[in-house]
Amino acid sequence: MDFARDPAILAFQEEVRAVLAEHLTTDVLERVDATGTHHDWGLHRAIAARGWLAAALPRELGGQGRGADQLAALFREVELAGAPYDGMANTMMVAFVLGHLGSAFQRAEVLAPLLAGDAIPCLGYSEPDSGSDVAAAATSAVRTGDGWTITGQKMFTSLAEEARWAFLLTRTNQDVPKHRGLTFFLVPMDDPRVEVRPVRTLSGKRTNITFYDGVHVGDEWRVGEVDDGWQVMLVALAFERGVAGGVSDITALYDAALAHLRDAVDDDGRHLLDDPHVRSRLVRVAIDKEVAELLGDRAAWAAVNGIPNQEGAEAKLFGTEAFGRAAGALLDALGPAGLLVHAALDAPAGGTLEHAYRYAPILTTAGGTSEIQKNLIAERTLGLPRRR
Amino acid sequence: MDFARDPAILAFQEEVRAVLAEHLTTDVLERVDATGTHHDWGLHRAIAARGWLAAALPRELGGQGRGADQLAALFREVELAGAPYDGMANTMMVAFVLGHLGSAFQRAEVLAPLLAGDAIPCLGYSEPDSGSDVAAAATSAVRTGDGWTITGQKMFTSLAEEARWAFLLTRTNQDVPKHRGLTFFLVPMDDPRVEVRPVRTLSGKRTNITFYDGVHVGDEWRVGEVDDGWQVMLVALAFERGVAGGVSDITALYDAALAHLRDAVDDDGRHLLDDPHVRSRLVRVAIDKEVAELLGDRAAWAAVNGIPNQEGAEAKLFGTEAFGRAAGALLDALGPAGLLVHAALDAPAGGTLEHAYRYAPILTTAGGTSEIQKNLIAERTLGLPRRR
Amino acid sequence: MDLTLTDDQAAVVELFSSFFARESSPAVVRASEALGFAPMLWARLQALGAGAISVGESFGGGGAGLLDAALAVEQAGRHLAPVPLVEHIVTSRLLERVGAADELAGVLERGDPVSLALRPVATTAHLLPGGAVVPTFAALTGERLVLVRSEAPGVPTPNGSGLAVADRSVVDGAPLARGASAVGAHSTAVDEWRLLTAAMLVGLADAALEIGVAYVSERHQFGVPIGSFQAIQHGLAEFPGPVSGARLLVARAAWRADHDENDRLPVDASMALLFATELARSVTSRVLHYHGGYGVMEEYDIQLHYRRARGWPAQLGDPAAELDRVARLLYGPSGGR
Amino acid sequence: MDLTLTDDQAAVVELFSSFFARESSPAVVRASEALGFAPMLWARLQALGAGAISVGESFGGGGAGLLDAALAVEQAGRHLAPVPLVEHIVTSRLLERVGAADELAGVLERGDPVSLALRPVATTAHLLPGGAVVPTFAALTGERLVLVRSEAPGVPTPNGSGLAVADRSVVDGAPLARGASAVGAHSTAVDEWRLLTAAMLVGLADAALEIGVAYVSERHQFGVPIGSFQAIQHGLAEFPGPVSGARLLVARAAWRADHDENDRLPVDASMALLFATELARSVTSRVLHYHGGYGVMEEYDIQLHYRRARGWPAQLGDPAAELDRVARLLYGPSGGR
Repeated sequence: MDFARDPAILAFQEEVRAVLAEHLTTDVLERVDATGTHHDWGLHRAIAARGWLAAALPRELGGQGRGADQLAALFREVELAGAPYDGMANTMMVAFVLGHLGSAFQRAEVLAPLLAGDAIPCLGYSEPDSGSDVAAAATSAVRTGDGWTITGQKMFTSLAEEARWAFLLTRTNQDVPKHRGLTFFLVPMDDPRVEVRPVRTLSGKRTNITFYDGVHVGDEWRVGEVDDGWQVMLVALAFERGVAGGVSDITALYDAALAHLRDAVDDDGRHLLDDPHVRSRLVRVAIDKEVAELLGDRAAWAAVNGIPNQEGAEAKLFGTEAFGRAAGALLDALGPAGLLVHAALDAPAGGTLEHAYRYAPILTTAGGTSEIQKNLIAERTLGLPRRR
Repeated sequence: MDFARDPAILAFQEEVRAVLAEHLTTDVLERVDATGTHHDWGLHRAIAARGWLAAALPRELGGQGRGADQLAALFREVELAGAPYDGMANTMMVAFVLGHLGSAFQRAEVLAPLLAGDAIPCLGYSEPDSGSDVAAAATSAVRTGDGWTITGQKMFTSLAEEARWAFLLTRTNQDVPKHRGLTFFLVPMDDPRVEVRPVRTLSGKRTNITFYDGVHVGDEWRVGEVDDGWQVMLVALAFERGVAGGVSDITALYDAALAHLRDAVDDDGRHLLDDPHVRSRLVRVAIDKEVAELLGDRAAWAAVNGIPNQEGAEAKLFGTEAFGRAAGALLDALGPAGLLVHAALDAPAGGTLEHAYRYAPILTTAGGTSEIQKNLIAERTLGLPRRR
Repeated sequence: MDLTLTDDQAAVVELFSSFFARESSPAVVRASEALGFAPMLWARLQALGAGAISVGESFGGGGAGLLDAALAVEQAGRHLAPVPLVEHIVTSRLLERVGAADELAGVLERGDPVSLALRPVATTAHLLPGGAVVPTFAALTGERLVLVRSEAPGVPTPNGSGLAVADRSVVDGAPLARGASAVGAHSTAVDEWRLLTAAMLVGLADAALEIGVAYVSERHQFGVPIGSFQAIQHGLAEFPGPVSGARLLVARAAWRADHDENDRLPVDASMALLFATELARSVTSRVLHYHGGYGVMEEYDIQLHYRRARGWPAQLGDPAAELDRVARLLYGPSGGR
Repeated sequence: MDLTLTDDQAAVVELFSSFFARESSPAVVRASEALGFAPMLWARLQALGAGAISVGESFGGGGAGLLDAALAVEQAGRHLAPVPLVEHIVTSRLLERVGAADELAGVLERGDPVSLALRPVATTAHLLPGGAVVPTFAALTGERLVLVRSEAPGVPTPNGSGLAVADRSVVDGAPLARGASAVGAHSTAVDEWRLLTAAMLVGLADAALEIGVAYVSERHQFGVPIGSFQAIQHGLAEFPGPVSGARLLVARAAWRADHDENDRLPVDASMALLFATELARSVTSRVLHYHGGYGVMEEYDIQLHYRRARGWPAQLGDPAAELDRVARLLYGPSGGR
């Protein structure tokens, strides 16, 4: 065992931080806050310019062939910096899939502009009646002429307002078990039969409902084989292996809370950091933060070394649940001032803790709910009997 | 709404406390502690002499016709005093059943000595393979001649070492759904084909495994109709309605902890009650105690007034889980001295808190596990869809 | 103990239950988020005499006690009513308590909401509950209890719970009482605020639980309602007991105060507030989570409850301070603090 | 970060895993409950050189660091080994640290276990770990570090965790060091105790989880294994992550200490102990509960784990004091305490 940081990773982190320092300006953050759109073209192109959008792609497929540990380091830095990175994550994932499964047409028409940072995709998985049960997707794709006609509705299509294509999960076969009748398409978002309806969420983040009202696409927009969408999904999941989303958020939260509390006083002039309750809560969060980081590192290490580890389920479950506990506990420490949002002039820590409380529920849901993680751990790590 | 204590109940509590003050001596408590047998004949007969073993039986059946609120008060006092009361509880329950369903023979041969305090019963429900699933009982009773031959094994037959009869759940029909093939018997414990094997538990309490190796009993020992044991069980449960077991234990624990902590100092002479962690824990327990008491009172009130309230499931679930939290939290406050058991000379609070930690798991299991209570609440209080 | 509602109590519950269901719909709550106040709802509530419900009859009030007030505001809490009803009730009672008859008469006559600074104030009442909209509020400054009348800013300090909090100056306040009696009267008013806010939170928690049960019974995944999964059933089954327990804590505390057992109020009120706060936060966060992605969509109601479960009690301060307070009251001061 | 065990580390794990599985069976643990000590197990452990594993080679020890020690004692914890191995390791290292070469040589030669008073002592080391059986122990009294040799009472103070704790006088102790270096050396030894006890608790928790999985997979109710109920699955699925996390906290802390990052040890050790303590208590209590009535029967093993998860860390004191300590180390002293 060796807990020394890999110099290559440390150097990569430095690079990432330098890019963030240059491009993640206050203006960018304020615009993200105002619009709820977690994407910035300037930052995105700067990342593209360094080839990082292809970081996960093997070299032989034109990528940088970076391992899960380097990817995890990349996502960690953007999370810690509070950078908007949904566009980057979507792009990397779709690029990973297209690199592995895309046709020559798709590599030229889609992968190239994606990697150049000129376009981003959005992900069309969830539907009104299929969330955790993603394989139940009902959006239909029907063969018409030399192509397909797509009709349906997708939920939580984040960045649809900026994306050039939706990476869309559709049903092409009703007559087989649900996992076997799925097909992926790339659907141009500028098609007049695509409608994007914005949805504001609790944390101020924007997502969308997208409607596909008989959108016609040629067969060249199909990704993977017909009815083989579940395999495409598995390739997409392979990209995420070892990169457990959201495990660094608790670090950012702790750092922000501590920075604020070091000097904060209550109405009576008492230092909050003298309060034993506040101290205990901070220590508990500090410990959870260490554990979340270690589990995140372990997930990346396991992925690099080909060790099956439930795709970071344990790290995600722990880190995101711990974030929720931390957000509540730390916000309490602020007393009435904890009510104030970022827009209030004297919001403690610029409203970070208040925002965390509204952001926490997204973390335990997006990318697989805590219940889904527990099902997975019960089945794969523990080998418990089939669920009833 | 009226939160005044009922004078009749206050007076009854006074009576109970007077009996306990007279009969619950240090000797009794030490013997209970040494043997693990939660029964004392002296105390039991004193309770019998006041007719309280028939407290729950309607007057027309020769009882005192006390309501659930009075029964709850009785159990509350014995719990608070730390009195051994399993014999009393078993007796009252079986007496309640026999009062309602017993034959003339059973009333003369069993009910009379039970109510006189001359004999106690033990309860034979659980088996190795039927715990929460009590209706799966496999101990068989087979008609032989003018009676029945009983063969099987019962778990957790507490007080079998003192009991004259086992109130035994048996299977008399294999060919019907499991709830419909059960029959109850009273089985004399002095039968040579009954074996009692002692079992020591975590808290030092004794229970038993009992074996029935072809015990022959006449048909006059059958309670209720053949194959109708589930209905007998429901009558037994009706006795418990409104009397949620274990809800007063947290009160006794809090009182003992506070009495000790008021003066306790650590190795460095610091008052434990000055420690903010200790104070917070005590307050949390104090609040849980109030809630447990109120829920217990509500269950009794609901039973008296014929309001369905899940037989105290909510009170039991809350009170017993809160006891577990309290035992752990308060024991921590004692530091290393919290290791010491009652037998150690300088055990803090006479080892009460340490014992509570070992006793807590019984509370959340006996009388229906927390999971069973939650199933019940999910189904009846919340009306959630049928479980999968 | 008899938990049967008297006819009068049942009437209070029925009245406010149907009133708030009608007048404080989710649409009304949403429309009031920016201001934290629904003027029309307040006007109708005044027409009902609700603001004076627990003021003595000799002062023109309803003469009801804290228990009736608790029953009423539980319904307000259930429907997230965006009005400073709790503040108004306890401040009105405070005016009565210090014998400020003229001021109370003025309040009753004008019909505007009044509020109360929950913490002692130097010159500015920080984040006064209802501060964005109330023209009148009471505050304890030094050992003086004052009543301030000044123009409300009409804009709350931006906050995440849709509350009408705002900073207000107390410098021009008219003295109502001073010394120990002022401090004691203010302290009792804040205790009543604790208790009635706990009642609001009970209503909120119960409503959130109902929303949760309805959602998981209806939402299907994997071909079945998600409410048929045992993990979700057990997650929700933890709550009915505590919701009833919180309601009983509140009701008994109010009953005791109404029956001149006022020495119990400080402990009772803090306990009720602590328990109801943790419960409301726990219920809302679990139910929101069981909504999956829908939980964070603004158009679903549960996020309204989630944010208010956090915000209402935060107006007083860190709940842990309540732990310290109860400890001080029950066990005496500690060496530490 | 590379979590692959080196060949040496893998050998340590393999050696102690099979050793304790063989020599510290549940029967051995049960038979040792009254004394809290298994002399035969200790003798075999000494024969293996385990006690000196982390003592420098120049002193005749194994020259391994804290990480190897942690890997070894995790296996001891997994099998609830009734020997004061952690105390022995950290006290031996303490003797080495203060340069008490003769005393350390004596300890290594005699082969008896040695222990350490975890808290500063006036005249009596209260509830000394292993105090019922160790002839030798170190203690900090005033600013003097002393080594006490005296007859062990052979009977523990009656306790609920099967521990060999007993009170021991320190008045005839031989001084080893004094002043700041004595205090510092003792403090480091106690930190190492925290860390290795955390390692024991990781082993205990992992074993308890295994017991739980095996039990619920085998136990049938309502016609199915109870481990097929989602509520139970989710109850157990919470733990693998934290068990791994606790193990990583311990390993990283030990690795850092072995790599001369000793300034981190106090915080790292307290954090590891706190996390592992809460985890071990939570796992054992849930798994015991999932045993239903069988959980409280002495013949089922899980109650052995349940009681030790409580007892081992309690030898140091209230875990909340560790919270205070970490806060002091990370944030400086507080006004309060």
